[in-house]
Amino acid sequence: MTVSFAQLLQGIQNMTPGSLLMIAVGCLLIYLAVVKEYEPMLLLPIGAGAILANLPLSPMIEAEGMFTVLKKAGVDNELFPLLVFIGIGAMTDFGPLLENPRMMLLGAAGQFGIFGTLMLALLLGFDLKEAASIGIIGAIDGPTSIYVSNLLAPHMLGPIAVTAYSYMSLVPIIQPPIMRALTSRKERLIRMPYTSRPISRRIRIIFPIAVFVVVGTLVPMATPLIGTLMLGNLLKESGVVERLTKASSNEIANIVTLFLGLAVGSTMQAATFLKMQTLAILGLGILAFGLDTAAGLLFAKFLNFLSKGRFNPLLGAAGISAFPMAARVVQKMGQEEDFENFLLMHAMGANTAGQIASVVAGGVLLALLGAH
Amino acid sequence: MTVSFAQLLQGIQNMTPGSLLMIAVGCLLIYLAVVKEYEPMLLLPIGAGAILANLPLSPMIEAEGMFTVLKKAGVDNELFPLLVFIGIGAMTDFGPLLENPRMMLLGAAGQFGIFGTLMLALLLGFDLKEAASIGIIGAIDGPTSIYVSNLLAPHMLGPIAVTAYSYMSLVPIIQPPIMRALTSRKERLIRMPYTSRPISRRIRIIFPIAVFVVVGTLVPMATPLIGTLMLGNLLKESGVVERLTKASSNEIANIVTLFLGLAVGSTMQAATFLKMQTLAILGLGILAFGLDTAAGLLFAKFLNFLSKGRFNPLLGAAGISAFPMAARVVQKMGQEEDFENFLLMHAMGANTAGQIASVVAGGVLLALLGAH
Amino acid sequence: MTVSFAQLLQGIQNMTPGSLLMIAVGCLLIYLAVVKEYEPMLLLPIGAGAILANLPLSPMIEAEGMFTVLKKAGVDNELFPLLVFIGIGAMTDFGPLLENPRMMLLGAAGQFGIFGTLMLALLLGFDLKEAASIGIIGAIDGPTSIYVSNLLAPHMLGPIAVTAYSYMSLVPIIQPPIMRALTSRKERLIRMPYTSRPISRRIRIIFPIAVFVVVGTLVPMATPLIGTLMLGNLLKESGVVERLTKASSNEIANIVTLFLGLAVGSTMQAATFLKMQTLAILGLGILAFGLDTAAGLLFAKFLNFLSKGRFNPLLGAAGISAFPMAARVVQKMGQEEDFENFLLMHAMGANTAGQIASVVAGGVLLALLGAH
Amino acid sequence: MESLNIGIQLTVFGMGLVFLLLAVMALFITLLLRFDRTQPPMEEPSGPEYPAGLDAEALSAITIAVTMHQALRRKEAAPAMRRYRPGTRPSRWVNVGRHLQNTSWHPGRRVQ
Amino acid sequence: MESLNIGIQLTVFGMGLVFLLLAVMALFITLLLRFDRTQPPMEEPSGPEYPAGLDAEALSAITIAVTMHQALRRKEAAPAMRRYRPGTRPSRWVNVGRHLQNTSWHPGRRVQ
Amino acid sequence: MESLNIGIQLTVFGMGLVFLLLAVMALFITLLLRFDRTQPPMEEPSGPEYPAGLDAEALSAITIAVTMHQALRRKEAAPAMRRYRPGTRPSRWVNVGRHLQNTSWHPGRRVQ
Ligand code: NA
Ligand code: NA
Ligand code: NA
Repeated sequence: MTVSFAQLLQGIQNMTPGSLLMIAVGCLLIYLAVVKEYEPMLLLPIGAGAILANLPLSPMIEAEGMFTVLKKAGVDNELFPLLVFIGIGAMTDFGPLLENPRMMLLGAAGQFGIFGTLMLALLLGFDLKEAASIGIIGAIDGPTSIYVSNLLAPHMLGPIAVTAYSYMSLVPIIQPPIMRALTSRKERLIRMPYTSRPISRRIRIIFPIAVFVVVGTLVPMATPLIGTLMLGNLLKESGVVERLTKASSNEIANIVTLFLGLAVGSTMQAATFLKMQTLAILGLGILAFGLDTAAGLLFAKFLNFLSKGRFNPLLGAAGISAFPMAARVVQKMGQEEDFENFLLMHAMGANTAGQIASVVAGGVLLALLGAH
Repeated sequence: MTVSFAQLLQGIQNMTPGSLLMIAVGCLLIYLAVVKEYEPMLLLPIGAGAILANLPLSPMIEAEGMFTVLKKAGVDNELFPLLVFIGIGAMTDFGPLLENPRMMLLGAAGQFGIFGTLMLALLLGFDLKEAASIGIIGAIDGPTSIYVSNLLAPHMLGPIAVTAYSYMSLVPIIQPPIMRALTSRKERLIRMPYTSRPISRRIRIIFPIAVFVVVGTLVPMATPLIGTLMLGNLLKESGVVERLTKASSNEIANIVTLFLGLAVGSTMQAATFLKMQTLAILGLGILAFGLDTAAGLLFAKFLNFLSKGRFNPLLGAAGISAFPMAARVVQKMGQEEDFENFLLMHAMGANTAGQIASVVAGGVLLALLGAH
Repeated sequence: MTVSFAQLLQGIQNMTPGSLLMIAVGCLLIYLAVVKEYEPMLLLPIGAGAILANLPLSPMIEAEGMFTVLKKAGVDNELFPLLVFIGIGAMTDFGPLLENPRMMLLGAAGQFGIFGTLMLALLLGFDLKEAASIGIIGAIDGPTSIYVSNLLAPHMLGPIAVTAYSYMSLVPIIQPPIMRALTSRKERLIRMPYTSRPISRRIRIIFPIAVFVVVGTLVPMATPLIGTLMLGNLLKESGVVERLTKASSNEIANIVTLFLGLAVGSTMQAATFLKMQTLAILGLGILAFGLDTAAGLLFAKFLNFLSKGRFNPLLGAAGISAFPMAARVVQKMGQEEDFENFLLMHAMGANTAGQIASVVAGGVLLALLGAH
Repeated sequence: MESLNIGIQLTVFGMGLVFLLLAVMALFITLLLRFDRTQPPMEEPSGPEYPAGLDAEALSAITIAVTMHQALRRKEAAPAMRRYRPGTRPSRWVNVGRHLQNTSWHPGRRVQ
Repeated sequence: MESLNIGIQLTVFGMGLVFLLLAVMALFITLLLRFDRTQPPMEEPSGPEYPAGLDAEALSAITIAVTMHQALRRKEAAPAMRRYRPGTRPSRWVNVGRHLQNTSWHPGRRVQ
Repeated sequence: MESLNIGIQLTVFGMGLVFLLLAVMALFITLLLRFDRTQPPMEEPSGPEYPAGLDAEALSAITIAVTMHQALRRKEAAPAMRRYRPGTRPSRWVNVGRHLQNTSWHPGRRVQ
């Protein structure tokens, strides 16, 4: 056996333009995460994962490599997104929604982007499962997007996750022009009385259980998504398992977020990422966000019509799951017109409804496509 | 391809009376956990797991479902109960036992319920492994029950774990009548001098190592149980690895408890749970608790006889592993007769002896049945 | 079926002199960890793991045993050492090195022990992969040693890990005599001006990315080691993902350290550990530490010669990855000669360079041996 | 067009189902709230028990220390992961807003 | 009855073995304690070092803050998982009990 | 000797490569630092904001409480895992050392 420098040049020899480009994409994601603070908890690990996976001959993505191990441990079997949902549930306060149950419907309207985008993707020639995976970006919900696209079109997991997380931070930029375009000043001035009512602990505990029993029975494919979200909320609201609540929303959430980001990033390899598809996904993704907002606004205008002018249509924009960005956008725009208009608590209700609705819509999509 | 509502009714069509009943059982467990505060750390996840697993066509228990993944990761291979033992060991102070080594024997006597119940279960027609699994409820120790029953009769894991954890909270209700019945007022009035002696760090460190070497050599099947319990205690008493101690008793314990509860809950499916068996287990389980208490008391009376009336027989009831409930029951009952009778430290010694003895008895049972 | 005491004596019957000796070795490691405080975070779990694995018929190391499960989950696939590297990276401040980049070269010189020891091991008759595994002890870096030796010679993992961690605590004893022997008083008196310059956040963030791109491209086998180390540092320096940084350096690091220690300890079984080999490894290991120190000092003397007497050769001893012990040894020895000589910040730079260089050298070694 | 046809079907069924499910939940909560009307008024949560013999100054010093510790912890947490997301707890500002909204008479101000 | 026979065998062997093992441990501890009798008396653990120049009032304010923080942490923990399970640390009450138990002379009280 | 031959080859190639890689990094950092020279001076990090109306005494009491809490936490941590390894943060002693090193004139002292 002799040692030669030739074997040390393999790395450079195996560097391709594609992998160089992917490394640049990884750097871009890290830039967005660090400088623009776009969802850094996810985009930073995704970016780092993409770079490390695209280094020439990277052992990280070999059969026993760290990223492969993490991907098998929690992405392929959907464990990580579901654990993230337990954490989200343990951090969410459904109080404003329970105080104001009709806000539920706004959450439903805010899912139109999923189906609208799905239609467009079908027209662009994507096959059904791919189109549904692109549509799910309209859930505006990272773990839901990962969960659904990994089941329907795992080869598109990378671009879809990146699109979902990147745009989520753009909500305060994407929504306002649409909101201004679709509502009149008079509508934006509508005030809505808000009376806080105490929600008993009993209701707070029954609510998550009832939700996963009802949704799980009607749409079995939604059980994992809604079940874990509501399980986390049940842990929190029960008040007797603080240690489990803390473990879910801290230790588990942090560890899993890191691993999930790295594993998702490692799926972004030149061969699957550098396609026209990816550009299409980026374009359709932003469209999905817009459609969600528009549908929510129009539905809220309809509610305003039904209630004879006593429902502020701005609230429609809050029916998506980008929490709490969407609710804040609504409050801010309402205040621009009338400094004393106070829509925040209503918007919070719609916003948490959007979270539930996103998860439900994800399950419905899986059920309709008969995925398994 | 066409979409039809028919496929959306599958959930309702697959709802069976059995699964409805199991969902009700899950709700009952959550009620016990939240309202009655019966071991909520375990019963709440078990209840939620049972509901989510029994929803029609639940994807959570499919081959790649979250509960299946968790069950494979830590229940089938017994990892989770052993990790819980490391945490318990890291939280236990064997000081009172080291100050008073003869209390060890009370711990041994408190395991009679295991074997007494085993005999009864054999007579009721259970086969040997099933009978032993039911008997292990008499260890009054959650992780031991899960560990042993999962090795001997995995199909009975659900009801056994639920029984063990549910009754554990009932110790303050089950024990007192038996204690009153089996001891005279004069016996309950016996005072026992207590002299605290400093236990050196050296002894505290040698103790766990010696225990797992001796027990592990004599009963190899007990090595995992006693080894992990004492490993946790070694970490704590060493005083040089606070970070590992904290990780064991906090992060690992919390995360594993949640996962263990969910996985155990998911084994509670109508087909295996809704049997007369389960009622038998519930009945035999409470009997096991009673037999443990009675045997402990009678043995303590024997010690009292040997020591010519200087050993308070109430201490016998503390020789089980329900820590620190059993010790407190003893103290409280002693005080009822004589407000200044101070049995707590003695009872603590017997109680930690009960913890060790439970684990030892679990290993002995496995060894006797030649389980592997 | 009848029960007999015979089956209960199996434990004692299967006790061999070898396993007794290994239990003694485990106790010795615990003694070193607890009383001497030699890297207790690793040596205590390794010692406990060794004892529990060598108890007769120990179920812990059977196919489904806890140690086997942990070993498969994180040692065989190298996950655990890499996760430890993320934690180390998240705790390391490369500031002093960035302020003083030429210290990098000292880190390189401090790796000579790896190759010097490799040569000696070859001469002693070890085969190439074994010799390289022994040499890697000269990286003076626990996770690197575990990573490399597990890939090249898994049967020697136990003694190599134990040697690496045991000697690491001996750095303050091993280095000073060599430092005194190889430097003159006049050299030790050399003062070096230190000007702190602010390192911008931008550079602190670009640095880890650049390192793993450059090293990963040139030596693909080094990607996992350097990638995870620098990933951890990137998380820390980004300043936007405190929760992930904390998870890496606390929860993940603690949990993984415990599991890694136990799993490594469990590989120390009589058949593979009690060989003349192990003694050779212990001897060669200490030699590796000495060669590292000597090479570092000689290279620093060479730099001193180049800079015409303005470079203190003591700094050469800091170019190893035993952080921060080596840097402190240098500072202390400098002060012994001249109380106001302040070498610490320079030594810190060399020391962090040693950390990077160790990881790089590990990758280079793997590349040269064509391991896969 | 076949694919458009499927897309429309999916949209109709999908959005219908999502609306249906959320409407069921809204209805359910409404019923639950009505059913729960009989609940006793929520008690004021009793404050933490202070050790006896503490005067107001000592209490305030302690409160400040604890508050600062909390503030530090909160800063440490990344925005996306705060225990209570900003806005979910009524802040002073929110309370003022609630008050203004719920008071019908604003002297000298336009009321719609 | 075959099964009763096996049950009795298991009980006899099992309980015998459990008693044997725990008796061995008890014996072992007893020997260990005797052997360890030569140990030096345990030193009083030295308290935390306070920064110089603190008077009693400042110290007490600090102590109270720390105590309250601990109390908060303890409340946060679920009962089943407290670091030290209640009762394992001698409380004031426990100490009084110990004192009473260990003092042989109780005026006006029955002593057995 | 074959094995010695291989050993020497490995050493030459290996050490060469390690030196090369670290030299590349050193060069890279040097360039980066030069390139970054244009950066604006780092601002003083602004201290934590204290609630209004706190006088110096209250502040010091709080600071002491927080310091002690930190000290406790630090003691809890094993040496190998402290957040900032000892010495990576400039201590008072370090700062004195820096000052001495960077001041060229030491009256009455040997200067080399
Ligand atoms: Na949504
Ligand atoms: Na027991
Ligand atoms: Na090194």
